[in-house]
Amino acid sequence: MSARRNSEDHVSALRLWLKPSIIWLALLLLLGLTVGSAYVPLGAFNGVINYSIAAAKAALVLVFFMHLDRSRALLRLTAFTGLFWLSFMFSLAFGDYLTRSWNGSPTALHGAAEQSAYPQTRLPLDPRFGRRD
Amino acid sequence: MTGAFPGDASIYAGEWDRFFAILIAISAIIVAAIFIVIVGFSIRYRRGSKAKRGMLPEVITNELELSWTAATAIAFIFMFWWVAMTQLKNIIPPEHPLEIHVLAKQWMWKVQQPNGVREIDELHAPVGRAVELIMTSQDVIHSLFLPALRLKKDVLPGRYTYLWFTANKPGIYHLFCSELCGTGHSRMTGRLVLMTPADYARWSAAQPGAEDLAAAGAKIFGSLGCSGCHAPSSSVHAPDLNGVFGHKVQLADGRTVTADEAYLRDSILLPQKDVVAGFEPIMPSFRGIVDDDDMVKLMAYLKSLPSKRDQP
Amino acid sequence: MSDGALIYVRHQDKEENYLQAGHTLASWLTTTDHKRIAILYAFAITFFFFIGGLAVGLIRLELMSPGGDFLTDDAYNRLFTLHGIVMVWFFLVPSIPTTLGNFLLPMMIGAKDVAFPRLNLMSWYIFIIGACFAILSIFAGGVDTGWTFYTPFSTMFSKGDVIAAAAGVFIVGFSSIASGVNFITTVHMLRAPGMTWFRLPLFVWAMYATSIVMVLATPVLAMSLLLIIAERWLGMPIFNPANGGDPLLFQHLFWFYSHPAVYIMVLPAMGVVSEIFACFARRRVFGYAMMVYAMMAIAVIGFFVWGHHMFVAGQSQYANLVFSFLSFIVAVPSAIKVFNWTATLYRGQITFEAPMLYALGFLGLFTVGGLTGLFLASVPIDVHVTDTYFVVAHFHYIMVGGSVSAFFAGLHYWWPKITGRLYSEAWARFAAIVMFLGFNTTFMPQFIMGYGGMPRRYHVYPPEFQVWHVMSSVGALVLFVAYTLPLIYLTWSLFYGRKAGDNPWAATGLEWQTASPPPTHNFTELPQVTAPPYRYHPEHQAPDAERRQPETVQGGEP
Amino acid sequence: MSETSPVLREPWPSVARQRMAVSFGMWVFIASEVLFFGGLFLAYAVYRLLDAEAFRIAARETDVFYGTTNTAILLTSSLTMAMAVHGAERGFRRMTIRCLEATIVLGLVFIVVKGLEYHDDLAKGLWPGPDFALHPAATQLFWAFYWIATGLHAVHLSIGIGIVSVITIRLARGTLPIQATAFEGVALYWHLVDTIWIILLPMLYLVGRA
Repeated sequence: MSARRNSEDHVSALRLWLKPSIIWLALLLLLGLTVGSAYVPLGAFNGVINYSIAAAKAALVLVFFMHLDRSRALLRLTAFTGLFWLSFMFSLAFGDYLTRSWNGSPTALHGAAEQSAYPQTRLPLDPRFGRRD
Repeated sequence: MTGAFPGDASIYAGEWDRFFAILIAISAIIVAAIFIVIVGFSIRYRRGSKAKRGMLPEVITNELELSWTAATAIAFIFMFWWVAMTQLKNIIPPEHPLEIHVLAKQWMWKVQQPNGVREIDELHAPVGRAVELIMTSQDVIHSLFLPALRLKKDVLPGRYTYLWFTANKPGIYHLFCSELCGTGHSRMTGRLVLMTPADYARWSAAQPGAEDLAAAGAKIFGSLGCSGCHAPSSSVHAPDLNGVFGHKVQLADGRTVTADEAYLRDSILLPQKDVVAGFEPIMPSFRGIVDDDDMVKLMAYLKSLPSKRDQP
Repeated sequence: MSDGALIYVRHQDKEENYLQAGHTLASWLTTTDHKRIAILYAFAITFFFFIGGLAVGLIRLELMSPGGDFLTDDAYNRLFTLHGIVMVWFFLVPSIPTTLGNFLLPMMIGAKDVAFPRLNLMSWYIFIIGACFAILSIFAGGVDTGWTFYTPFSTMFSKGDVIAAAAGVFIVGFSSIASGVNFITTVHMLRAPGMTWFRLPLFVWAMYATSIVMVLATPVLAMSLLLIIAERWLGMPIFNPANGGDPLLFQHLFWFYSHPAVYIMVLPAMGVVSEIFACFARRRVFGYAMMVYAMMAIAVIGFFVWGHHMFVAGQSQYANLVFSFLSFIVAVPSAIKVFNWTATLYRGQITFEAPMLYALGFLGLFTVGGLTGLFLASVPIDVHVTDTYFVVAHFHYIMVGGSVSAFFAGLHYWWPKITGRLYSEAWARFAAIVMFLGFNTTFMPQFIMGYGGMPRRYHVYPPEFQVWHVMSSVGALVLFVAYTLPLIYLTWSLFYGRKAGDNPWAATGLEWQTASPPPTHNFTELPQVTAPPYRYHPEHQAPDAERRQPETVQGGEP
Repeated sequence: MSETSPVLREPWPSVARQRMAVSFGMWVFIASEVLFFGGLFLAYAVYRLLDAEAFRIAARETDVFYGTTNTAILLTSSLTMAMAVHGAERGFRRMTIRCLEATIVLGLVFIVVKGLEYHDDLAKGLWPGPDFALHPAATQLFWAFYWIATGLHAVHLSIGIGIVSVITIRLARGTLPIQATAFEGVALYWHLVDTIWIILLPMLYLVGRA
C-alpha cells in the first residue's frame, strides 16, 4: 500500500505537516513569551500572566494535538470533568484556608483596639463574629 | 438517662442535650414511620394476600415523588438553619475570660493556670465565669474532649487552638484525648475539676509555684537579651513592644496583621516570616531556645506591657 | 406483544459454560473473562473479610473489660488499624463492584465482556500486589496510625511500618481506578442494541455512578499517601509543623477521597437492593428516573462534603458552616431513595426469600445510619459526638448494615446465575435474621456510649461504659456466627445444591435470559433489548398473585 | 515474522467502535491523572498561600534555562507524536515509525537534561532535609514539591517512552498492524504528560523571577 512513492505523495505529506507545525510554533512562541514576561516586574500580575499563558499552551495541545476539535461531545465532556472536579477541591479547600484569619486576633475584640480586628471590606458579617479559631 | 451519663456541667450542655433529644425524637419518628410502612406493606401485600391490587391509584404520580423530594430538602435545610443559629451564638468568644494554657504532649496534659500554677492531667476551673483554654501541642495532634461540657477541640502542633466555656455545676468530670496520638492515647485522660469561685481562689493560692507569670516573663525577656534590642533605650533599631499585643502591625510586604498570640509566637520562633515595616529582618530565631513554658511567660509579659495609647 | 406473558424460550445448543472453559490454574490466572475475574476477586475479598473479622474479634474481646489487660496499648492500636485498612480498602471498596459488578455488568447490558478485558485482569493483579504489601506490613509489626494515617503522627512519630501499609493502599487504589475506567467505558460503548440509557437496570446505573467516584476520588488518596511516603522515606518535611507544614492539609487531601469513598461503598449496595426489591415485590421500581438522578446526585455532591470530618480539627468556622450545609444537602438523595424503595413494596406480591430479607434489613439499617449522619452534619452536635463511639456506630450502620448486608443480598440473589446451583433457602433466611439481630445488638449500644462520651480507639475506658461494651461484644459474636453461616451453606450448595434453571426468580434482567452458569460469551446470540427493566406487570396495574412470570423480559426475541 | 495480531479485539462489534472506546477510556484515565497531580497542586497552592515569601526565595534557585529547554523538547515531542498518529490514520507506516522514533529520542533527551538539572540541584544542596541550603525553613516545602512533582512527571514520561518503544518495535516488526487502535491511546497519554509539564513550568521555574 505504501509502495506508491510519487511526488503527489510528498506534496500531501507537506500539507499534512503544515497545520501541526503552525501549532508547534505557536507553542514555542508562547513558551518564549511566558519565560520573558516572568522577568518583567509586574507584582501580582506575573502569576496571572504565567498561568494564563500556561493555560493557553495546554489548551492548544488539548484541542489540536489531542484532537478535541474533531472529537465527539462525550470526549470533550470527559476532558473537562477532570478540571471541573479539581475546581471543587480548590474552591472548598481554599474556603477553609482563606477564612481562617476572619476569626481575627483574640484581644482585638476586647475594645483594646480602636477599630475591629478586620475592616468591613471583608464579608459583612457581625464584627464580633467568631473571634478565634 | 440524659445528662446523668456524660454529666452536664454548663448551661450550654443543657441546651445541647435538649437539642440532641429533639433530633433523636425527629429521627425516631421517621424511622418508626418507615418501619411501620415497610412491615405494613410486607404483611398486607405478601403474595396471595387478599389485599386490593388492581389499578394503581392516580395519586401515585411524579407529583407525589417531587413533593416528598421538596419536603425532605426543605426539612433538611430548615434543620441546617436551626443548627447554624445555635452554633453561631457559641462561636463568639466571651469577654475577658480566665485564660488557662493547655500544653498537650505525648500522652499527658500540662495545664498552666493564669497565676502560674501547673497541673498534670488535671484542669481546675471556676464555675460561673468564662474560662478560655489556649491550647497547643508539642508533638502530634491531640484533642481535648470535655464530655460534661459537650466540648471538644483538636490541639495542633505549631499553632494555637482555643476552647471556651462557662460552667455552672461544680464537680469532677472526665477529660479525654479524642484524637489518636500513639501508644498511650487511651491513657491520656484526666479530670476536669469545676469549683465555686471561692474554692477556686483558695485552691489556686494554696498551690506551690504560684508566681506572677508576667514577672517571670520579664526575667526571661532580660536573660535572653530581648531587652538588648527592644528596650526603648537600646541603640538597635527594633520595634517597640509596648502595648503591641492586640493592635494592628504594618508588615514589610504591605500586609497589616493583628498582633495575637500566634503572631507573637511566630515572631519569636520564625522572625523572618512577618517582618515589621521599616525594620531589617536581623532578629535571630529563638526556636529551640524558648520552649512552650517560657513562651507562656513571655506572652504574659508582653501582654502586661502598658500601651501608650490606652492606660490600663 | 400477545397479552399473555411471552417468555422467549430458546432452544439453545448446550454451549459449554464459563466454568467448564478450562480447569487448569493457568486458565484461571490468565483469564480475561469478566466472570472468572469476578470469581478471582470473590476469593480475594472473602479472605480479607475474615482477616478483618478476626481483628475485630480480638478488639471486641479486649473491650469486654475496662482495664485493657488482654492486649497491650500498641497491639490494640495496630489491631484496629488493621481492621480499618483491611475492611475499607481490601473488602468494602472492592466488594460489590469487582465481584457482582464484574460478573453482571456486561451481561445486564447485553455485552460479551467488559471494554478492556486485559485491563480487568491487570486490575486484579494490581489488587493482589497491593494486598501483598498490606500483608507484609502486618507481618512487619503492623501500623498504629489508624486507617486515617493522620500526620504528623504517621509521618514523624509512628514506629509502625507506615511505608509498607501506605504503599499497599496506594497500589490498591490503582486497581479500583482501572476497574472504574473499565466500567465507565463498558457502559458507554458496549450496550446492546435497544439498551438506551433509561432502559439500564438500576444496578448498572449504580456501577456507573460508583465508577465515576472511583476514577475521580482515588487519585487524590494516592497523592496524599505518596506525600506521607515521601516525608517518611525521603525525609522531606512536607507536614512537619516546625517547618511551616500544616497537618490539616493532609486531612483535606485524605478526606477529599475518603468521603466519596464511603459513597463508593454504599452506591453499589443501593443498586443491588433496587434490583431485589423489584424482583421479590414483583413491582416496577417506584420512580425509576428519580432513583437514577438520586444516584448520580450522590456521586457528584459526595465530593463537596468532606469537611464534616474536620469540624473540630481546627478548620475555620466559615468552612464548618459551608460543609455542614452541603452535608445536609447530600442527605436528600439518600432519603429519596429510601422513600422510593418503600413505595416499591406498595401493592406488590411480596415473597420473603433470603435476598429480600437482607434487602429489607438494608432498608431499615441504612435509614438509621443515614439519619444519624444528619446529627454528625450539624456542627454543635458533631463537636460532642465526633471521635466517639457515636461516629463508629454511624458508619458501621451504613457500611455493615448497609453495604455488607446488600452484598450478601446480591450474593444470594445471583448465586444461581453464578454457580448454576440453588442454596438452601431455610438456612439462608435463618442466617439473614441472625445477622440482623446480631448487628443491632452490636452497634445500637455504641450509639449510647457515643452520646456518653466514650472516645474512639480507646481500650482503657471508664468503668461506666463497660455494660455497653459487653453488650456490643456479645452482638459481635452473634454477627460472627451470622457471617460464617453463608460461607458454609453456600459452599455446600456448590456440590449438593439443586440445579437452578436459567431464571429461578423469574426476573426480567438480561442476565436472567441466558443460561446459568452462563456461556463464556454470555449470550448465544446478541440480545435485542425491547423493554425497560422491571416490567413485572402491565402499566398502571398491580401484579396478580398467580402469574409470577413478568409481563415482558428485557431481552425478548433477538 | 510472527503473525500480525488482529485489529479487532474480543468484545467489540466493529473497529470504529473499539477505536472510540480506546480514546474514551484514555480520556477517563486522563481525568484521574488530572486529579492525581491536582492533589499535589493543591498542596503547592496552600503552602504558597501560607508562606509566599519563602516560595519566592526558594523558586529563584531553580534553573530557568533547563526548564525552558525541557519544555521546548517536550513540546516538540508532542508535535512528533501528533504526526505519528496522523501518519497511522493514513496508513503511512514508514512515516509513523520515524515520528515515533523521534518522540522516543526527544523523551530520552528530556530525561538526560532532567538528570543534569538534578545533578546541579543536588550539588547546590537543594534536597530538603536537615542540611538544606536555603535559610527560611519553609523553602524546604517548595523544594519538596519540586522533587516530588518533577520526579512523578519523569516516572510518567519514562512509562510513556516504554510504551511508545513497544509499539514502535511491534510496528516495525509487523506484529502490530498500522490500523491498530493503540496509537490514539498512546498519543493521548503522551500529550497528557506534556500538558502536565506545561503547568509545572510556571509553578516551579517562573515564581519570583521579577
